[in-house]
Amino acid sequence: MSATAHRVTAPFGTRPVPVTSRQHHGPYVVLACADTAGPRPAAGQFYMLMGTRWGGGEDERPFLPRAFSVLRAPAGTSELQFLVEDVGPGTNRLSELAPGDELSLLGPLGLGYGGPREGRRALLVGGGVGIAPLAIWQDQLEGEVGVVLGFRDCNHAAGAALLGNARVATDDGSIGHHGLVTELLEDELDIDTHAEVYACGPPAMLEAVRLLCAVREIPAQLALESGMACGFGACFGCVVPTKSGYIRLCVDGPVLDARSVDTVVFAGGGH
Amino acid sequence: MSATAHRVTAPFGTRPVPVTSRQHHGPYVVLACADTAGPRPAAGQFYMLMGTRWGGGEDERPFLPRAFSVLRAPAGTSELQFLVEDVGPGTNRLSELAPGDELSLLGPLGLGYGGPREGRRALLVGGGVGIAPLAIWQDQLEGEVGVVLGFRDCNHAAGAALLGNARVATDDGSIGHHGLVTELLEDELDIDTHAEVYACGPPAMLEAVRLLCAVREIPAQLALESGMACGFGACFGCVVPTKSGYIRLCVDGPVLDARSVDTVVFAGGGH
Amino acid sequence: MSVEFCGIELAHPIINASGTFDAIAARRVFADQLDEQFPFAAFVSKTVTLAPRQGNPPPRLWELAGGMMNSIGLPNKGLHGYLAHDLPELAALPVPLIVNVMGFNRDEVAQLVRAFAEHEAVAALELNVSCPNVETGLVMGADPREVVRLLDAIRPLTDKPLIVKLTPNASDVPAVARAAEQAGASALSLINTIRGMALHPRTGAPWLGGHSGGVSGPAVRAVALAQVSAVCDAVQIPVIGMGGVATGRHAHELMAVGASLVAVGTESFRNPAAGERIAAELELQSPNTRIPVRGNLG
Amino acid sequence: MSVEFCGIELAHPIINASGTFDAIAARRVFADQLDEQFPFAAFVSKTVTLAPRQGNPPPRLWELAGGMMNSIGLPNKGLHGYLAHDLPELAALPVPLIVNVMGFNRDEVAQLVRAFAEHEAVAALELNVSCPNVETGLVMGADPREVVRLLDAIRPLTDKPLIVKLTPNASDVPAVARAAEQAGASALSLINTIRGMALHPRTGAPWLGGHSGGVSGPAVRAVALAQVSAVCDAVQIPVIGMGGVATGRHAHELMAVGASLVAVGTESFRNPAAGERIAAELELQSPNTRIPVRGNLG
Ligand SMILES: Cc1cc2nc3c(=O)[nH]c(=O)nc-3n(C[C@H](O)[C@H](O)[C@H](O)COP(=O)(O)OP(=O)(O)OC[C@H]3O[C@@H](n4cnc5c(N)ncnc54)[C@H](O)[C@@H]3O)c2cc1C
Ligand SMILES: Cc1cc2nc3c(=O)[nH]c(=O)nc-3n(C[C@H](O)[C@H](O)[C@H](O)COP(=O)(O)OP(=O)(O)OC[C@H]3O[C@@H](n4cnc5c(N)ncnc54)[C@H](O)[C@@H]3O)c2cc1C
Ligand SMILES: Cc1cc2nc3c(=O)[nH]c(=O)nc-3n(C[C@H](O)[C@H](O)[C@H](O)COP(=O)(O)O)c2cc1C
Ligand SMILES: Cc1cc2nc3c(=O)[nH]c(=O)nc-3n(C[C@H](O)[C@H](O)[C@H](O)COP(=O)(O)O)c2cc1C
Ligand code: FES
Ligand code: FES
Repeated sequence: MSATAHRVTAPFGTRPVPVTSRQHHGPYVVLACADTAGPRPAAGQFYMLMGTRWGGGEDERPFLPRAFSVLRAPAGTSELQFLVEDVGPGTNRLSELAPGDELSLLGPLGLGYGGPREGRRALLVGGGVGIAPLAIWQDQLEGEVGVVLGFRDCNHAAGAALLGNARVATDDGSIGHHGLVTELLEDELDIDTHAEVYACGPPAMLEAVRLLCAVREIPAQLALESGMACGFGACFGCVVPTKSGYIRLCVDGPVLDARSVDTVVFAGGGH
Repeated sequence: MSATAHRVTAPFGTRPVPVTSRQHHGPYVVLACADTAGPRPAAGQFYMLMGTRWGGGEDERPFLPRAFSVLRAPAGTSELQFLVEDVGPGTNRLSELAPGDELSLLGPLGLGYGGPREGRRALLVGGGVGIAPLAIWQDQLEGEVGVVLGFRDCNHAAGAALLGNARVATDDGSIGHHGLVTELLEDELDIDTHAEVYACGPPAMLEAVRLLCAVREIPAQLALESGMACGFGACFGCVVPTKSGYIRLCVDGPVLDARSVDTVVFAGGGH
Repeated sequence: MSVEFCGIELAHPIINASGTFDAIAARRVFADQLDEQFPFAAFVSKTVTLAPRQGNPPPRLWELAGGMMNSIGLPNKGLHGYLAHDLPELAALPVPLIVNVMGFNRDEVAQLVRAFAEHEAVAALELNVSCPNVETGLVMGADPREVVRLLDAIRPLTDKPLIVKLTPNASDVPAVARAAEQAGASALSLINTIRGMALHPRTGAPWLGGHSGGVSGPAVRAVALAQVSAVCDAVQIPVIGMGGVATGRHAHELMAVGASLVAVGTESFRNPAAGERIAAELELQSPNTRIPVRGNLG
Repeated sequence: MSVEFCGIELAHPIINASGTFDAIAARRVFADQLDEQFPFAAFVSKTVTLAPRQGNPPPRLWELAGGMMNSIGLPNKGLHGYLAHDLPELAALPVPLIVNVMGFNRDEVAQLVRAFAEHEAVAALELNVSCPNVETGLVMGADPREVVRLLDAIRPLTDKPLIVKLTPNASDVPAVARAAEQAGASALSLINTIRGMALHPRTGAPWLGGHSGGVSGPAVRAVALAQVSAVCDAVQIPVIGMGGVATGRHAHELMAVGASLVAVGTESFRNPAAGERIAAELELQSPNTRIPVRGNLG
């Protein structure tokens, strides 16, 4: 990652935090909690989350904690927000949590985004639940920021309200631009090439962003996903292939410089 | 069991039923559900229960369903009531269920109580959560019935309200007779020997009842407990030693004639 | 989804695992509904031994993460009790009957096989070889040579299909499988339970009356899949896969690695009708998932 | 609760299981708090091989009922990378260092042992023998003779304690344990992961990049307890018990059947500070529970 990539170190050990609110945005749930014992995270960092009613779901899972980018960490508060899409037993349990419930949390973890280099305009590109780390990043960035977001449909596009001034694309055209978010990205880059791209989303989207930026020689920072057991470098399970071999995404990512990888589409990565 | 012991057969397979109410009686929870697909059970029969949020508790349990005597099954309704004491991960999950939640249920199972023989007076003897099968039995019995119940303390004795006209003993004397429920039983037997005793409770209590009735040559039907995996004779796990060897408590009990056993205190039995 | 297994017609590929369903007790509990909705395509009896056994002292059960452990100790009425009392009742079931037998030495197994060979109601025999040979001290099913010696002795005794049930507690299960195939086994079944132990939470003494026990249920599913896969790669004869199956997808996965039939054990304890549900779910499995390619339906 | 193990002073009996805690990465994540609150009484490194290894392709993880499965494939910097980069950092930890090594033949193991023999920072060596010997094809740790040949070759190379880490995928683990003891092992550790497999939910192809993997966590705890118990009954040398330990009671149980130390693996993934909690819980365990009676603290 670039020299500017940011890591806030974490308190050692998981800590229980109270859930303070749960809000629905289309199919997504925004879960807020009060993390009085932890530091304010950097944008792009993530936490490992676990509910107190873990286990007993599909195939008797979940057992391990689950990784979530921090969606928002309002300065001057102890609040942490996460964006959860129910895709399996872990996210299912987390989506059910309500104010008063307890959440077990480890973090902040990983390397976050680095600031735009050489006075470039920040351009945030998100797909689906991948918009999460872009919200906190928009909160922290100064000056005008471009935001283009892609969703499956109008229902999912409800998530766009979590960022400011977002241009939206949907696969089915039910709202915003009918097509791919990378088409909106091309638009933005046509207007201003002096940009640094910050992307998070499904592998196919990230790969399109990577290619597009590679061709136009635009620096891009990609927040990837991979299956994780621990989140703090202990299990060696979360590796992704890079030009310098496998790296553990939890400690050497999740934000990677687009130029460090040959592709972001690989077995076991992403959703 | 005596020839009068009663078995109502069960629909094949577990069925989901809605929880309709949850009430606290001291440390006990009375869970009611609407079992529209099942028959009315006999007193002393039991059901295997499982919540939809099973698993993930202490030691990643519960996994198997749990056995519960039916507390009450009001005639002319589809309601089933169970009395739950939170003693581990399974009862813990069940105690948390609230109206609207779903319960998975198999039953009625096992052999229930047989009616009093030779015009004897029914004398119900319960200890702790073991009062459950006595409530439905009291509902079904005709004529005057004696009820003596033992509890740890005044808090637990709140359960006595579930039966009518009960005489109560507590270990700490905080309410009712200060002493053992078997002392109340002796009282009752001193008044009327022509009795048939129906008992359910911890092994030590049942053993005391068994001995007392053996000495006085009073017929007694004891509802026992043992660890169960299936409840329908499939696993051979719930055996208890009787004079004729091991029997599966789930199909040949849980109600046993006191004369069929040498003792009810054995490894792996009861609480 | 009807299938043929060792010449036996089955309505679907889901059967019960030995010792996890007592059809006779279930008839007492569920009355006619059991036969009407019988959840398995064949019925496998609990292990029958030559002499009656009362089984291990309680406690016999222990619950664990995603499964359970048992030390039931093979209680059964013995060969003669089974023939007199159980066989007639089981012969009346709406599905073919597979009898599981175990002997503590070769001669005992031979006696059992000989006794069942002549009974028409018995469609096949399953040999439980997860026990120590009292003569050699070796677990018959953990050692390829023991299995060959056993099959050499009993294969000539019957034309009925002989299914050898393998133990997972072995260094090289495929080697045992190959040995059984070469010695004339008609089919293989696995996995039996995995050896485990638990202590009494308060006293620290062994919890199970039988001291150690066998682990089953979802907790062993990944281990079962690995062993079934390795065995299917090693032999040509049909394989009955089992271990932690709770859904049609689980059954489908065992078949995807080569199993011809799938047995359901522990899941029946959570729901006696589980076999029926699993068979229905299996039928709905997406054809995207790789389907068995081995022509091994015997 | 301070204990002595093979002549090494430890503050308590809880250590980490090899490959489940990377103290160097954890320092980057938790900064000074890691050393200040170091959760283990000794630190065991992930397996070091002679040549560097990049490990298996992803996916490397699978979650299952009460546990997980991994096919990490022993990625490591190789002996020279470890000596140059990791050893100095690990030597600075507040606890003794145990280095886990693996070779694909006896000569490789010998080179590794010789290299670490001279390093003062290394308190003991753990031999991971859960891999096939590429010369014989036999899994070294599944066969008593292989273990004896290995120890005959390397025992003379160092005075440091040699801990042999046994594989659970063997017919007769106590036999391997006895062989290791007779050939000069200072201590034994078990269990390593149990071989398992999972399929991709959509494609049906093997999920893990390494095809099969190793099961760990609470799902294996009963199996671990049975094997640790059997091994402790079979040998006099100290035993490090592991497999599914998540609480002080679990640790206590392994010690009740004879383990001198207990290693925590998978539970650290759920909480990096689990070791600290488990050690504290262990200290509170009721003396009612049977406590270790073997004088086997080396
Ligand atoms: C750094 C990072 C940040 C993330 N941020 C967010 C976020 O902000 N919001 C959000 O909603 N999600 C986020 N995710 C993804 C989130 O962690 C996953 O969606 C979650 O772990 C899924 O868990 P589950 O139990 O709900 O689903 P699972 O069933 O675990 O399914 C997830 C995927 O795992 C695979 N899978 C299926 N079964 C198994 C199994 N038994 N073992 C292993 N894999 C299996 C399948 O490919 C499946 O599609 C992030 C992930 C990472 C790594
Ligand atoms: C026929 C019958 C009727 C019953 N009726 C009622 C009733 O009306 N109301 C009621 O509250 N209860 C009733 N019970 C008892 C009830 O089934 C148990 O209390 C319940 O199963 C406990 O489950 P748990 O998970 O809460 O506790 P568990 O943790 O399962 O603990 C229960 C006991 O099991 C043992 N144990 C601990 N760990 C394990 C383990 N891993 N595996 C196996 N055993 C372990 C211990 O001895 C412990 O005291 C009845 C039982 C039977 C057999
Ligand atoms: C309670 C119980 C009793 C069992 N009894 C027998 C038996 O008598 N004979 C036998 O061959 N296997 C027996 N088994 C093993 C099962 O047939 C099966 O191999 C094992 O449980 C794995 O399948 P499952 O995970 O679906 O339960 C028994 C298993 C359980 C759980
Ligand atoms: C992700 C992972 C990686 C492991 N890597 C190693 C290793 O490099 N060397 C080794 O000897 N054991 C390794 N193990 C096995 C553990 O040390 C331990 O034996 C096993 O996980 C059982 O303990 P647990 O259930 O507490 O995890 C690994 C286990 C896991 C889960
Ligand atoms: S998730 Fe364990 S090393 Fe990254
Ligand atoms: S509980 Fe399974 S046989 Fe009684």
